Amino acid sequence: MLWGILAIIALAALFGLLLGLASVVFKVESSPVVDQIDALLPQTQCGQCSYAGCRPYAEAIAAGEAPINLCPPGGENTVQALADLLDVEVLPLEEEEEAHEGPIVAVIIEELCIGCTLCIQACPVDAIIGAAKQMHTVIESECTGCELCVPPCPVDCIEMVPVKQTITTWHWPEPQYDVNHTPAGNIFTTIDQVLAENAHP
Amino acid sequence: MFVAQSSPFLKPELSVSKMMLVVLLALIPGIITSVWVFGFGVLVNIVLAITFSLLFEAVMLYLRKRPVKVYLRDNSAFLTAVLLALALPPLAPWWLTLVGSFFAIVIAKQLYGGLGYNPFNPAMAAYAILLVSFPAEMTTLWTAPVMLGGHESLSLLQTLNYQLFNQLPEALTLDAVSYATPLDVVRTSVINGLASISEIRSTGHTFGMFGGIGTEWVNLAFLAGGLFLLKKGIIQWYIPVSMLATLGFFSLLFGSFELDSNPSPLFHLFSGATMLGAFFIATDPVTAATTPKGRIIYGAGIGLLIYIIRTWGGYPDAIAFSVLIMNMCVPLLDYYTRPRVYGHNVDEEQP
Amino acid sequence: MSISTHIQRLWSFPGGLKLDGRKQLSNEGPIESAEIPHLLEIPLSQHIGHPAEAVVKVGDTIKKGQLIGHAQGAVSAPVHASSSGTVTAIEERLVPHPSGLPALCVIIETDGYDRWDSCTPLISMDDPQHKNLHALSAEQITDKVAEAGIVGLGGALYPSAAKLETARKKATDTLIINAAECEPYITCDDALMRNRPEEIILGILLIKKIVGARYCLIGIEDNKPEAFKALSDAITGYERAIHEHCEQTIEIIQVPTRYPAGGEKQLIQVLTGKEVPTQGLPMDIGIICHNITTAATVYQAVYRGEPLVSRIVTITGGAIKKPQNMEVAIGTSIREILDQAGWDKSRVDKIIMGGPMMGFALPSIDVPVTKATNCILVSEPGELATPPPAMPCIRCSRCADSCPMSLLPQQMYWYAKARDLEKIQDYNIFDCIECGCCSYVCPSNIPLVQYFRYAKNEIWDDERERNKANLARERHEFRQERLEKMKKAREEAARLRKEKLAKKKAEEKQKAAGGDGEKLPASSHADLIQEAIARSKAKKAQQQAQKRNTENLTEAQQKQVDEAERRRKKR
Amino acid sequence: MSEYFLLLISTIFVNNFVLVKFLGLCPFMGSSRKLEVAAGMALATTFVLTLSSASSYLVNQYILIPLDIEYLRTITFILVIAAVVNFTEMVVHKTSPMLYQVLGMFLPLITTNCAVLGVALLNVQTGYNFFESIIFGFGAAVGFSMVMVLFASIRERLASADVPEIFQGAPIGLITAGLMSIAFLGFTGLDKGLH
Repeated sequence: MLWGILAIIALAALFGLLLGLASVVFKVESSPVVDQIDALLPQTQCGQCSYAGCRPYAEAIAAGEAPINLCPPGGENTVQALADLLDVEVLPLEEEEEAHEGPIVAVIIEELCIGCTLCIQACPVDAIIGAAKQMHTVIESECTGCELCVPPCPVDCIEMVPVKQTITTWHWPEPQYDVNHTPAGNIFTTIDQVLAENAHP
Repeated sequence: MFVAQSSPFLKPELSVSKMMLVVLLALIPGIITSVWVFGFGVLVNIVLAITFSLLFEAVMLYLRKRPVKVYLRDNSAFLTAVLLALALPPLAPWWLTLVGSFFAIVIAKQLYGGLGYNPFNPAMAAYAILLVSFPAEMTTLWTAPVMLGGHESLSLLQTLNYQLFNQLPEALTLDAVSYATPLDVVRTSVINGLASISEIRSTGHTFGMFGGIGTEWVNLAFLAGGLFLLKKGIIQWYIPVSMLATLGFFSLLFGSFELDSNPSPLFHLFSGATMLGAFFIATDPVTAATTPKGRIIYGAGIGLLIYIIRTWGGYPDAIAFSVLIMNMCVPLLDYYTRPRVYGHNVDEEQP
Repeated sequence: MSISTHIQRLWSFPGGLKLDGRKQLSNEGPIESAEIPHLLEIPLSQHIGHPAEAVVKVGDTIKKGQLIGHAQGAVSAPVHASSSGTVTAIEERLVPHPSGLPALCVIIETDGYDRWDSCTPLISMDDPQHKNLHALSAEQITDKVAEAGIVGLGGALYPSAAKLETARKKATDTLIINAAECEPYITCDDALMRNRPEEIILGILLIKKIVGARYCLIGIEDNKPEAFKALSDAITGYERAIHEHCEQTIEIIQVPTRYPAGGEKQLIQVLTGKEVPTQGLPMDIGIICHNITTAATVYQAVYRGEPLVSRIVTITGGAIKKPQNMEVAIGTSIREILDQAGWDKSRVDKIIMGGPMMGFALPSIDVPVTKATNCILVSEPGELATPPPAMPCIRCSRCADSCPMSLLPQQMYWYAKARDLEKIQDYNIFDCIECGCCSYVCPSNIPLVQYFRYAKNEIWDDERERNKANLARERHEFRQERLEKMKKAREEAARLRKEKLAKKKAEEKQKAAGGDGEKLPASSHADLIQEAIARSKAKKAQQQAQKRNTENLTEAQQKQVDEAERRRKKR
Repeated sequence: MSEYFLLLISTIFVNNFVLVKFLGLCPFMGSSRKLEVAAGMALATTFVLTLSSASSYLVNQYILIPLDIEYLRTITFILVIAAVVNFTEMVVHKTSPMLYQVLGMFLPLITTNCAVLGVALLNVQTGYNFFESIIFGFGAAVGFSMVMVLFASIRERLASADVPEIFQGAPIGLITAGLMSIAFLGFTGLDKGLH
């Protein structure tokens, strides 16, 4: 009986020694995973995930404190990408307020703006140009639609406008016409305008 | 809103149900010879299997809230039922066909999402489950081929009576009617070293002209049906040719130096359900590989596995297991056998 | 291996379809000319690359062929007025595009005179031996092509000048003229070859001169014998001119009729057996490919000085009374040319621009003809297919067998449906030329081409979003640094001020201590405050005093001051 | 030599560890959602299995038997396996951090993975010598990895199949594993036949 206990203790000590040695040989620096998660986030720095921007949210996910579905601007794609990266279940996105389809951009109504620079300080990506008592305007290409500039404005002159679709940004919708969900009405190319006209000119 | 149909706007008259119909057409010669050789049991099985399968399919589609009529008309459940029935022993009791159809349609196909999504061939999955769960019924209820003589062949009514109510006409016992298939005889005798090929041949009960007695004609009929399918372009040559070639090659290879314990290649090709497997089961497009190279490897794999299991394995006819095992490898095969796309690594072959 | 004078053999491309050409409907008869329309809507973006920028204003009177939009940036093309009249508006109008969205157009009300603007041809017509072609330099011709707003009329719409320019710089040894026209119904190239072959030959000579190619091959499908004969006769007709300017004569080769033989990559593979490297251009393998109509337009620009203002359009289909080819001014509404050709309105099923395989359904017929319009197909019921709802894919691989690029449409469809954008790029979706063969042969009627277009757009959108996100991150990080720097600067300043203050107080205390030695050294906190208050009160009083220096004012100044005082009180 | 080959064949195909003996199911079901992850897991398990099979034999032969404390076999085996797993965890963390992040939860799980402990105990039970136990461990690992990769490729394809709502995810995975094990039953009797 005594021998048994001694043997096990000796064995444990031996393995402990071996593992200590191995851990020195295989030292590992900071984990690059945070950068990979950060690369997937849309960088709107909007804080809707209750973290102070995308980087802190990425660190929270890497540390396992935050779930992967707190990012409304990223939407379904980001949740899917994060689920693929971390090989976890795809959690549905919490849709509290109505999700505006399509990207949105902030626009300053020139008549109302009093040049108070509050929105300039609020914008996380410096997308608003202007100076004290001068006219302010939003750089449309830089604005990420994070809506952080709307609350601080004292005269409420900032509106969120969906980006207009032009011929170059339009693209083919995903085909929906298969046997499981046939949409109402005729999907094919009978041009209703022409045929209606011709049927009873 | 103007919902656009994308090009192209030309379409030939073609649909999945037509394709399956042509496959059913190609099965008819094989069915007729089976009924002629093995008795009416085969026909009873087919009718039972079709009714059960269509019933299960309709119920599952209704439960999954999918348009029942559209999917029923695509004849895929119909084809699965016929293939399963042809694999079952002629005197199989009705509940065997019921369980088989249930597994084929509900478990192996509808649970995965219906037509096009099932990774395993439904008919073979059902056959394998039946073979494993009811070994007795699946191996002893085979009827003797009609040309053998000396065995009573049951009339339609008598077969129906047996299959539905398990009653035999008074004079007959089950042994008088049932019969060990050629493959089974060869396997049991060779594995346990009871008798060599020449001794079995002398009994005249097992070896016909070029394959197992009786089954050679059934295989020939299925071969004819298969060639018809090839000509109509419903299936490509890759899978049947590579499967039969591999099976023939290995039986030739091993047959050449141990002539007495390994049957000839022709015997392998024309006995059991080889031709049915090669042209109708392995070429099921949903569960087979899709790239030409992938299909050749898929067919060769099935041929090799058939030979291995038939010679050394525990089951006489290994079509079902080989197809299922190769079905498992299909996703990998499809990914790693992609053909060279126009313009990719082009420098060497540029004329 | 360079091609000798005559092609030893023809190669072939995998897959492809045997289609019923249905060209006999509209390939007989001359090229009609359409009447001058009442209204012209000329879109400013009829090419790949940056849209043209309008140079005319509302109210200007303009002549036919006058520049109304000049090119912007490297890859762009100018736009010209296709008839004389007055510019009534420059606004967004419906244009032929599957989206049904409007685009910026110049609206011209024609005056009916159709007066040409001053055209400056580079060579005069009456020069039988075409000697003076030598005098012309490649740059002159390319500039003329650019100035005339010529774009690839085969459907690619790439500005031809830019393409010719890059081809000239690279070692291009073969010029292929694409006259295959493999799409069913379309016969506009066929009509051009039959009626104006000499324009084509001279146009080809010009392009050959620009590009400096040694060989020139015209690829034509063998289902157009009359056009083949017309072109061969024209080549023999211009034998001497051809020998004058190039060592190898122009060869015209009949390729087997199989859709999509007219695809640029497929025609190159059939004629030369070479394959264009993926994501690369034919120029990478020393070949340049041009459509036959583009060659004729180059002729018109150089020999007649006319910019690209009109186009031959095939108007065909079951519902058209007399299918024909019509030379139409760009900007004419499609409704007008359909009325001219005569169409049976009660039997209209689909109205498609382009061929049935790669064309698109028009959102409405009040859209203008553009440089891309090669065919208007008005089908009667039953002529074109309205496929039933798509069934699930049974992976039968008929689509893979029919794909001319040997892709795997069934795998790409699977990943497009699952939105797995990495895997679909593994299957090389960007090599798909959207020819429609896979959708054609699919027994489950799955709209594969639409899935692939959708997948390509999703991938491009993803990339655009990725770049936008990276840019936003950089701006955010830069802002953080800036705020950091400002905070540090503020702290620095505060520290400096505090130091200065402390030093000053030390001196004062030291001075005060020096004055009356016995004062308590550590003056308590309260005394310090008292001193400060006293000091500020003194300062305020002193300011108060000399606030109003109004002692020695003149009489008038005094009145003014009282006046201001009264006003100040009143407010 | 053919006898070793036979042992290998029988461990990989005939009595496959996952599909016939039903050992090592939790990593099999847990980390087979994506192919790369499954391949990583298979590699790690192969490494651990072979190493622990060999070391458990040595410990048993030269420590337990001489001191005749065989009754402590299970505890010591678990100790050995834990050591080997920790060692593997460090190696994986160093070589591919991405795999480490993704496998994270499953690497320590291998310690209690019944396949690993199963191999060690079966080695002793069937009385394999040192070389045979390595072959047995390696065969078990290859069998496990092969089936794991095949299963992951099928599950990746099923991810976008039109599976009914309540069957999506694990249920359809279990059904597929069931069908795979029935397919593997085709190999039964192969080793007896080969003799």
